[in-house]
Amino acid sequence: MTRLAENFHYVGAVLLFCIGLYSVIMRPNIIKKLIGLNIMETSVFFFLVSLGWKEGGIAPIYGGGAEPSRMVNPIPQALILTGIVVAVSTTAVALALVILLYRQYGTLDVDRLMREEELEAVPPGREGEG
Amino acid sequence: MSAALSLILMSLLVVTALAATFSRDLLAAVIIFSGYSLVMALLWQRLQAPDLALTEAAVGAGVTTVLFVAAIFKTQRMEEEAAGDEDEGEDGGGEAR
Amino acid sequence: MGAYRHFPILIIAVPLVTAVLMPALSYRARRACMPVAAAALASSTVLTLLLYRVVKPAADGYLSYHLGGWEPPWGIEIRVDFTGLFMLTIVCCVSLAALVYSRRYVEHELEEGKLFAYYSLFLLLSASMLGFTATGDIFNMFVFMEILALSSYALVAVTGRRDAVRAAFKYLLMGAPSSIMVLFAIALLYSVTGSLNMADLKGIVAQGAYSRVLFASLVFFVMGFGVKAALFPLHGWLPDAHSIAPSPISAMLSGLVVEVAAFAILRVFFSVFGAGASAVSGTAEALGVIAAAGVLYGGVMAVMQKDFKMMVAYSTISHIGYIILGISIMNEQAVTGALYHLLDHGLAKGCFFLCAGAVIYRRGYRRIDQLKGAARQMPWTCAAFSLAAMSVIGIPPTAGFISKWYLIWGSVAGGRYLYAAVYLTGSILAAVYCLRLIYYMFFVAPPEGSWEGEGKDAPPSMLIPIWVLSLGTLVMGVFSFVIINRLQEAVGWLL
Amino acid sequence: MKKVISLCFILALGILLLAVVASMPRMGDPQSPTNTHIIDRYLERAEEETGAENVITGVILNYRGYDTEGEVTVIFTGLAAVLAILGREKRGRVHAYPDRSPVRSSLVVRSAVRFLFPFILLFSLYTVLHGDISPGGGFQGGAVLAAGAFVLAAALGLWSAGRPVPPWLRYALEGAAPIAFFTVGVIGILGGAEFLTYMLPRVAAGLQPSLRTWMTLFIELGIGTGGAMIFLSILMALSREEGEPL
Repeated sequence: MTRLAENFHYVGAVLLFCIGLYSVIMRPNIIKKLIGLNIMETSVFFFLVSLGWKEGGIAPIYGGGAEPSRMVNPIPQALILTGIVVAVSTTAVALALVILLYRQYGTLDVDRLMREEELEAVPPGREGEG
Repeated sequence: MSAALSLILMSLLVVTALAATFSRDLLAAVIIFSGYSLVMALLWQRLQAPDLALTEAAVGAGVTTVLFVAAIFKTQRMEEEAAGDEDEGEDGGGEAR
Repeated sequence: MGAYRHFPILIIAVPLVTAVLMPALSYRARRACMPVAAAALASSTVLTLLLYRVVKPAADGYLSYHLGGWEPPWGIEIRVDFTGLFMLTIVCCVSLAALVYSRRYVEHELEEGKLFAYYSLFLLLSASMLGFTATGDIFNMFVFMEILALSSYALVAVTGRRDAVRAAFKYLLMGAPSSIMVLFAIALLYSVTGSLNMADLKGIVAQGAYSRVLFASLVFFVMGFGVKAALFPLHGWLPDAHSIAPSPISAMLSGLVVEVAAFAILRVFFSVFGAGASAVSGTAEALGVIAAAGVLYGGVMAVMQKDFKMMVAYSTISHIGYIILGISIMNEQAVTGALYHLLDHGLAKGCFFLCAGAVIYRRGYRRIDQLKGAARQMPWTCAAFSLAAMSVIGIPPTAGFISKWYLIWGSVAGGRYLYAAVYLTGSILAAVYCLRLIYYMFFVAPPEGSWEGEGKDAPPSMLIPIWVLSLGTLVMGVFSFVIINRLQEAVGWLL
Repeated sequence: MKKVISLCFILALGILLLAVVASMPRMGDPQSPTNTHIIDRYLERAEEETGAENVITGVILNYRGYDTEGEVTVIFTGLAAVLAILGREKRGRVHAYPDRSPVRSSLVVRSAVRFLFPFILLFSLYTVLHGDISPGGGFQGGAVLAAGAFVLAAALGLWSAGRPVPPWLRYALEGAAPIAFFTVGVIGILGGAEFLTYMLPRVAAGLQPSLRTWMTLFIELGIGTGGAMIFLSILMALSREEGEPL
């Protein structure tokens, strides 16, 4: 338990991860799902940043007499920079799909989309489609 | 660094995340999410990651939010009521067939 | 070594940069898009095949490329070992065939303004699979996985039809969280090892510290890649995405994308954690049960389908189960069989979807009962389909027979008789759904007016890729001795 | 039923993760694996080996340069995907404001944004060029520039935001970052070293550091402009009207 308290940053990240996952799985609205996705993603980034931190650490930038031994780990930060780009690209693609989906179905609600799917699953008269 | 301030910021994160998840107004949810990103950027700055804080503030709070807003204006602003079995959706997409 | 040294990066970078140039190219010369894309992929294929001269199935037979000249634990390494090279070859060949096939099919189906995006994404998809397979750095693997994922979401939706957009969105809603799980797994792994290089990680994991964190990391890896590989309970996105995407893309998704994810599970098991790690053996047990369930579920669902492409999609779920089951048995024969099944599956499923595409291109038929008498008009397509079907069932001279032989041999050698029975049942189910189709195509008279017509088979630019893949299953079956012993040797070093 | 299963799944995952957190090394422990395994070299030798005072820039462009190449390809893939799904916007046919409002935003907002934009531009340029000394770098600067352009778009309308960059230039610059990486990579191979090496053995020793500086700057500028243009193009495509021919 003491370790949980010491690692409270990680606990926060886990909590945010679960909130994000809840939003992705349980909220029927697509935009909500995407926000949840972003929350999940940032929670993992948060986890990684906390991982790189060191007690009494300073930002890993030379100049002004910064001692290398006190610098925090630069690797997670480099990874997250990549991760942020990935997250925003995924969001952009997802939003493009959302816009097209809304044009064609008129709804952002996944439950309704599923219902449409069931209606369409009966295929009379759509042999011609390729 | 003082743990107390981190704890406050983190509880703020959890609160904004929950608010973004449960708000019915999508635009509000997106703006709250933008606030979430800003808090996250602050926290990262405190964890000695200035590069990330800068990027998150620009990308998470800026670019992502604007993309979300653009998409919401192309679709609809309010979350639909829970789709029951006999609901009459205002758009009636499912019932039109 | 000489120039071979740079081949691994060129294999990946050339299609990648060609993809980036596509928009500009389409601006100046729209017709040149497809030939240029094909040239880029062909050069990757040639370089890959040339690598067989230097990469050997031995402990130090791999080719390691240090990007930027930084040695491995600090910099990123591309590591092409024999199993990786085998996978690279599959990716190159199947995607080249699908690209050649694309020209007629896609230019028939897509608006002209989207063609450049199609070819660009196609190249990004192939290049990312190559990078994903070849890399020796676990975070780099994630980056390429994201390129792969984003391009495949878009390619499913590229036609812009209602059902396509919905299928793509479903795919994204399962795929994006799974990517995050992989990222989390990488973070967990990093937290207790401090390294991202696979070879380095294997050494650290072997020391056995922090076993609980490592176990959680492995579970997240398996869940993440499991979604991408459409492992049985996580397969929800696959039937829609694979059956609704344009046929060459279906061939890529089914023949390669899910396979590459299965290969990633193999990589994580054997190259990152090492077969000896305690986390691996426990996870493998559970994975085996799930995969066996997937084999049966996919087979039964495939038998029940009425739509041609839907049937092939469910068959894919079944066959991914074969591969993962082979990996989870973890002995030399079974893993060799799983790797060989990657080849067989890539060729045969690619061929199936391309055949389905040819039928749709000529007639617009998708339902299985509409295929009655198809051989009257499209004998070549139907013959190629039958050959590939033999491989899917596992009838002797084909590659499918060899891989199933090894898989069953491996499960018997490992004392898992039940799994051997699962493999056999899967083959019987495959026989049911494939032979029904062959029977319909060749031996049932077509209903009035459905297949007479002008009697044209698919155009050559579609038939050639179909036949290349189809003959590939035969050639790799008859001449399996060329590679299978070396593959087994390589697996021996991997385990 | 399905909801209960999902909730149980989330809870189980959360508990698993908490158990994992409890058995992880203490956060901030200087002796934890992440702080001991391989990072000494990055922290102590990054400046001499990469020429960047900001270790993160050094890692991004040097030690893990290939990841960054992947990263810029990811955004390009994002753009290509958006274009494949929605199609490119047609000039003059995008609604002036992203929110379709026919009303212009108030004078105060417009003036404030007009006043602020040059500073945002300056800041982003500074971030790009000073990336190896202070926090920042190519992508950070590009993101700041894109965010600035988005503010302009929201207040003044999309075409005002896009006007400083003519469409043909924007289309040409979208691929700038991967192409810059590829160019530098191939120069590395031709210079007798590996892909993405900056210190080239075939170049006279005295010229090597300055060549490295120029190549780094080239890549940083590529990432910055490429990233900003891609974000702008994505916003334009998202705001495209339906039913418009491609």
